[in-house]
Amino acid sequence: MKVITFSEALGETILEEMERDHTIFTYGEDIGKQGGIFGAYKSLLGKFPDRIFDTPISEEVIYGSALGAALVGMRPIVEFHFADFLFTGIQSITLQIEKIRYMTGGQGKLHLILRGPDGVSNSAAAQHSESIETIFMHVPGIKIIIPSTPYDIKGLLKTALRSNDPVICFEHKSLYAQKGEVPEEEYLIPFGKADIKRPGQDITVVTMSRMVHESLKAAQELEKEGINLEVIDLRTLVPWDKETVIKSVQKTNRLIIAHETWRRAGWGAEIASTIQEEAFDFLDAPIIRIGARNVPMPFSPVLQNYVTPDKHNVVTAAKQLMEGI
Amino acid sequence: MKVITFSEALGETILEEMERDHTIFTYGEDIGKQGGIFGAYKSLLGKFPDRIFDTPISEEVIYGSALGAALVGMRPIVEFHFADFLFTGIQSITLQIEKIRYMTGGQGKLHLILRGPDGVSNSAAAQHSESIETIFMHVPGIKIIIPSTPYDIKGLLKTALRSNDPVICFEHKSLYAQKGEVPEEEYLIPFGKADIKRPGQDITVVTMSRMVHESLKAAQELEKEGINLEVIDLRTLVPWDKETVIKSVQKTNRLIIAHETWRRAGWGAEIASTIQEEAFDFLDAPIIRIGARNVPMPFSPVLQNYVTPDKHNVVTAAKQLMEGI
Amino acid sequence: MNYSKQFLISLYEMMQKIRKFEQAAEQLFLDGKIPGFIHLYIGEEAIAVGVMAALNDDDYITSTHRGHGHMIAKGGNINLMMAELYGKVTGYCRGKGGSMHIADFSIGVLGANGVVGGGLPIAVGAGLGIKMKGTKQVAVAFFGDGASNTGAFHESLNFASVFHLPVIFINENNQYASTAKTKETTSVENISDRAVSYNIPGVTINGNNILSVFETTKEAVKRARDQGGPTLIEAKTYRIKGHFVGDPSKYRNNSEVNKFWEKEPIKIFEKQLLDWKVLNQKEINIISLKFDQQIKEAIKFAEDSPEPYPKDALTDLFIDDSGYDY
Amino acid sequence: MNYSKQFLISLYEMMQKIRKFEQAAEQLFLDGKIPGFIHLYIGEEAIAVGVMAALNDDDYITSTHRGHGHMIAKGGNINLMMAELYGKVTGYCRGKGGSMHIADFSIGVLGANGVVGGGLPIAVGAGLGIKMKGTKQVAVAFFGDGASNTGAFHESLNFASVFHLPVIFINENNQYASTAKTKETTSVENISDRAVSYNIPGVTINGNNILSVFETTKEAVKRARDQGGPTLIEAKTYRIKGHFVGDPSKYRNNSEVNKFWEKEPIKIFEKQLLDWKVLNQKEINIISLKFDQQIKEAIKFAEDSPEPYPKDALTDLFIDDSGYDY
Ligand SMILES: Cc1ncc(C[n+]2csc(CCOP(=O)(O)OP(=O)(O)O)c2C)c(N)n1
Ligand SMILES: Cc1ncc(C[n+]2csc(CCOP(=O)(O)OP(=O)(O)O)c2C)c(N)n1
Ligand SMILES: [Mg+2]
Ligand SMILES: [Mg+2]
Repeated sequence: MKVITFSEALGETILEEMERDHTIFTYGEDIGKQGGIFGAYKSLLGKFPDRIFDTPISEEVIYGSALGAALVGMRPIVEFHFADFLFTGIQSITLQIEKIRYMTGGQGKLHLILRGPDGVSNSAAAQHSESIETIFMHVPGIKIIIPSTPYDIKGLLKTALRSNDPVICFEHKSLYAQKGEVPEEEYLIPFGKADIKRPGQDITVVTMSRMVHESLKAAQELEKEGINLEVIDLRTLVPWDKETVIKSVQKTNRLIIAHETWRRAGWGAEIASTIQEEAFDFLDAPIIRIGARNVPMPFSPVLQNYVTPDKHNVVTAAKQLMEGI
Repeated sequence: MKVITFSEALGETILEEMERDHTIFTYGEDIGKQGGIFGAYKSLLGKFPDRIFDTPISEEVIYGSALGAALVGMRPIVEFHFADFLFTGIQSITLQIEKIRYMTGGQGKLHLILRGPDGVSNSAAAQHSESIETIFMHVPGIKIIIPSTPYDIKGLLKTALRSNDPVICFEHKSLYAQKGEVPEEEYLIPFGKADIKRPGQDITVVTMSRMVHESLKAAQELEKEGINLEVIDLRTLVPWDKETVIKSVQKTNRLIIAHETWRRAGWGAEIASTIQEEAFDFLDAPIIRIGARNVPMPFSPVLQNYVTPDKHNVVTAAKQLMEGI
Repeated sequence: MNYSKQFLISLYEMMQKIRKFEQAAEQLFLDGKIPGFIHLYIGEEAIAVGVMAALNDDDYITSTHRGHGHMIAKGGNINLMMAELYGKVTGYCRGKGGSMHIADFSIGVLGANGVVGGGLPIAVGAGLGIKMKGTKQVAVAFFGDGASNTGAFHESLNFASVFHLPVIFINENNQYASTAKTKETTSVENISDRAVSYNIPGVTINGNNILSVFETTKEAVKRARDQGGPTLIEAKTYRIKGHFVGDPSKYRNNSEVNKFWEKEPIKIFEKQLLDWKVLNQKEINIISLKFDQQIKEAIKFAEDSPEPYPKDALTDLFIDDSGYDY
Repeated sequence: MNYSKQFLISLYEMMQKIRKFEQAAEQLFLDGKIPGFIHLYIGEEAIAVGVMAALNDDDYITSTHRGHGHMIAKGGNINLMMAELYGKVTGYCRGKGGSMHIADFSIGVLGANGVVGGGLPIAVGAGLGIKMKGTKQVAVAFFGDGASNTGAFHESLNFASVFHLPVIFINENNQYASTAKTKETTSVENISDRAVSYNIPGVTINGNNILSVFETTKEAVKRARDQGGPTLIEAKTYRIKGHFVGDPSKYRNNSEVNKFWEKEPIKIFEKQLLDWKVLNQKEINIISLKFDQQIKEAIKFAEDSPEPYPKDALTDLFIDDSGYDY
């Protein structure tokens, strides 16, 4: 298998699919001429200039136009620049894209994708560091994919580009340059199927995105101490793979949920609540949620590190769970 | 004590405070000339015409201007018309109001209030029925009050109007016409103090807003069958009164959380996760969360009723919990 | 008079159909048969009908909360509309939408919209999609004077202009945005003046004059189909009825309203057609009866239709809902 | 020449101060001493300095992501600014904000802003607050050409116009919005043309000519203080540097950039002052050295300052955080 970066995998997916399907086109801010602020579209530079283009800074119409374009038969991929700037046009998503099919009694195919970077990276501070996937999990009407590897982004995006429901895809800024194996032949990854990134028997860690890698690092560290983590990458949040998580918890009897977004009312709370509902008797200890402290993201690296979860939080939580027995 | 409606209590609070504090003023859509779509400001009609006024349909500047006005020393109360339309200007809240004090290292006093109706009422359908308080619980930086009675709105709003942090207040549409006792003398209700609306020993029900009343109805019904609910009205969601809930669960060993907003990733998940973390050993059964089905709100009364939680859901959940023993 | 008799009568008939539908809806709402909110198009019929007369069947529109007229004029089925107002499963949205969300994508109506300004970005997207497809269709966005103060308006017009999209923006200036007088919340006298901000043609017309609406739209549609980009048309009219049925209307007095009953578009056009001898009073009565009958049937259809099953609430969100947790 | 020598020198000095600060910041960023993003104001100094010269100390401004110049011109302390760029606890925001969020409410700077267009509603709110208080202050919103395509721009200008607020909108048209040429994303040639949409005065000026910026702003400020409502001023300039430090700048070529080094505002003003004999080359050198020294001290202050304690992350959100769960 070839080894390529996350952004190369993203670019090659879009390229392959644009060649296959002439209704696909993609637009947003700063992607056409410079390949995206974090280089997500770098490998697309110079390709399909009429179908990859830059727009004004007008998020409400950028997102809303994806809906209109889909309804007339096209397959737009819209880049949202920074997850934070979903807020500047969010009504087009939460009040329109997420509701129109339902409100109209099932009319239309909403084959559209909103995608872009999220997450903490290098002191981007409060307005450029957010992860807000939980909002789209709460407000019903869009599927959410959050790939953590080049392999996953390719397989999930391909599925999205062949489905007929709206999809939002969050790509952690720190992942674009990460490398991984990607098969030469085509493959699709279905939504709602978690990937056990590391099997283990002591504690289940449910996670996504950057925190998958932090959890794997934690698992490596803990291995030395004889604690074996099972790291489950949900990969898609709507729908999410309850079965895989429950099965794992039935085995490990201990659960950690680790995400980068704010801990309070983050999606970890949904997973935790669901698992205690459905696997109450299998839990030997309280479910531990790991997430950012409940403050806006501060600028200073010292403060940013304090607020943002990483492998240390996973290690600490795991030890706490094992001691608790 | 006099008996007045929720909207009368709201109006009288604003009036009293405007008389006391000349920096208070209030604006929004359709409040000045008609007292609000649901009559929230009915009792303010004709009062203080220069300090109560209507604006263009421009939510981003309506919400954002509250921040600017607060920073120059005024105390704006902004009405958001329908909670749904928080989405059309939400960046002014989530990216500005909620972050500016933190980002600037603690500069300024953000004495501003955003308030307005939310919730399901009479087939208002998908774009006029939402409750989205969970979003503001997730994104840090604003306090959330959600009163369920005339007494509570008055006491909580008075506290808000004398505090120096930003506050968002959600008023369920169905509450405006509800009556309740309100003392003649002045009183304040502190944030973060739940109100036990009904003491009981079998099951703790944590709830807010309209669902307080549904839970009380359920409690009445269940009383006949010998099941005794303790109904806790949190009243404020940020901060929320963990201590009162934990104390109650230590007594009842069973917990239901009931809210009207979508069940998935709603604030019930935060409460449930926290309680299983902090009172794991006191729980005799899984915590049950009650919330709307995970779809946009449908129009037809039949469908709306199916999707929206009410006392029946509380009754069913309570019976399930008692049988489970 | 360069129009065929048949064309003129079709315009008149369509306006009547809308009026009758709205009058019936109003009464049904007052009788408690229709839940939710309804916003009537009475007095504004010339705009929808005049615009739609300039479109092809495969053109697209986005509508507003005051959308019944747009829907009927674009060829909507009034039985399915009425059933939707009733929340019946036979309705356009299977009872899920109601008045504010009626849509028929198959005839190019991309939805009424409960969000003021919400339809504008969608219409722009339809225009963008058309451009990408390379077809000769156009997209029309209807929106109110109040909507012209939303951010969505500005972003949509700039976007459409920058990409030369085949979009026609129809501003229905009925002088009120809910309880607010347009003049008190809108910084320009004529909303079409805002076209300058986008370097596109902008024109203000009498929205109660159906032929003027038709001609102006025709020109804009031609320009759009010829890759000439968007146009902003402001059709001045007046909202004769309350903002919604049941509106206490404390913000204006009856004498103001009564003036406009004299200027309402059907009356004006009827007089014109009588003058021109396109129609006589008897024919007008026949038309009136015809629609009375059709509306009656629509009501019957709606009333005879079943309610949705409660569990129908859990369909229509996704095409593929496997694994989805309702 | 109707200006005092002292006044002219103060303008020149302030521009130099900003330039030197920015040059230092650029180098420090390239040296890896400053984390995050920084957006330089180099080449646009005449706007901030010209505008601020027309304001009183108790007037308000909202700034942008490219905000160092606004802050310095309004009287900001460069030690505290530099410390903030370093993320030090002595910085303006105690290390919580960084370049994009520098603010000093006590001198009327209501914040830089990382959200394009984000400052406009805040400035309008300041104007609304001033109107409610009944004082004679004004509020100024700085924003870019790119920001003029946001919904926030439109809503803000309409709102300010409708309520006759004392707000001055300063559009810094530097011909780029990040990687996009303004012409390719903005439907008007002159952004000031958009003033028509709000029935307010709009004017385009050479933003590299400081005296023209000063005079135009002075007039707008006078109008605003006299309850004459808002003004839109478009100051044309050019972003000589990349969008942020480190920008690969693939979207334009050097020859385009080099042209503008000839037109940059400090060079132009310096030549004018030399011609007018307000300053001579020696005095200019002294000024230059003075600011070199000040910047050096600012850097030293920043470098000598302590980092925040990690736990400081849990302060400054609320004034009263009792019961709050971090
Ligand atoms: C974003 C948003 N804000 C507020 C409302 C509440 N609202 C519904 S209709 C309306 C007035 C709309 O006025 P206009 O655009 O002129 O349309 P008209 O009703 O006059 O046809 C308002 C404020 C809404 N539906 N959406
Ligand atoms: C709402 C929003 N969308 C996108 C961005 C990303 N972004 C940062 S600066 C910028 C360009 C701004 O251009 P302009 O307003 O002309 O200001 P300039 O950088 O030229 O000074 C963009 C797109 C943002 N910060 N905020
Ligand atoms: Mg109107
Ligand atoms: Mg610019």
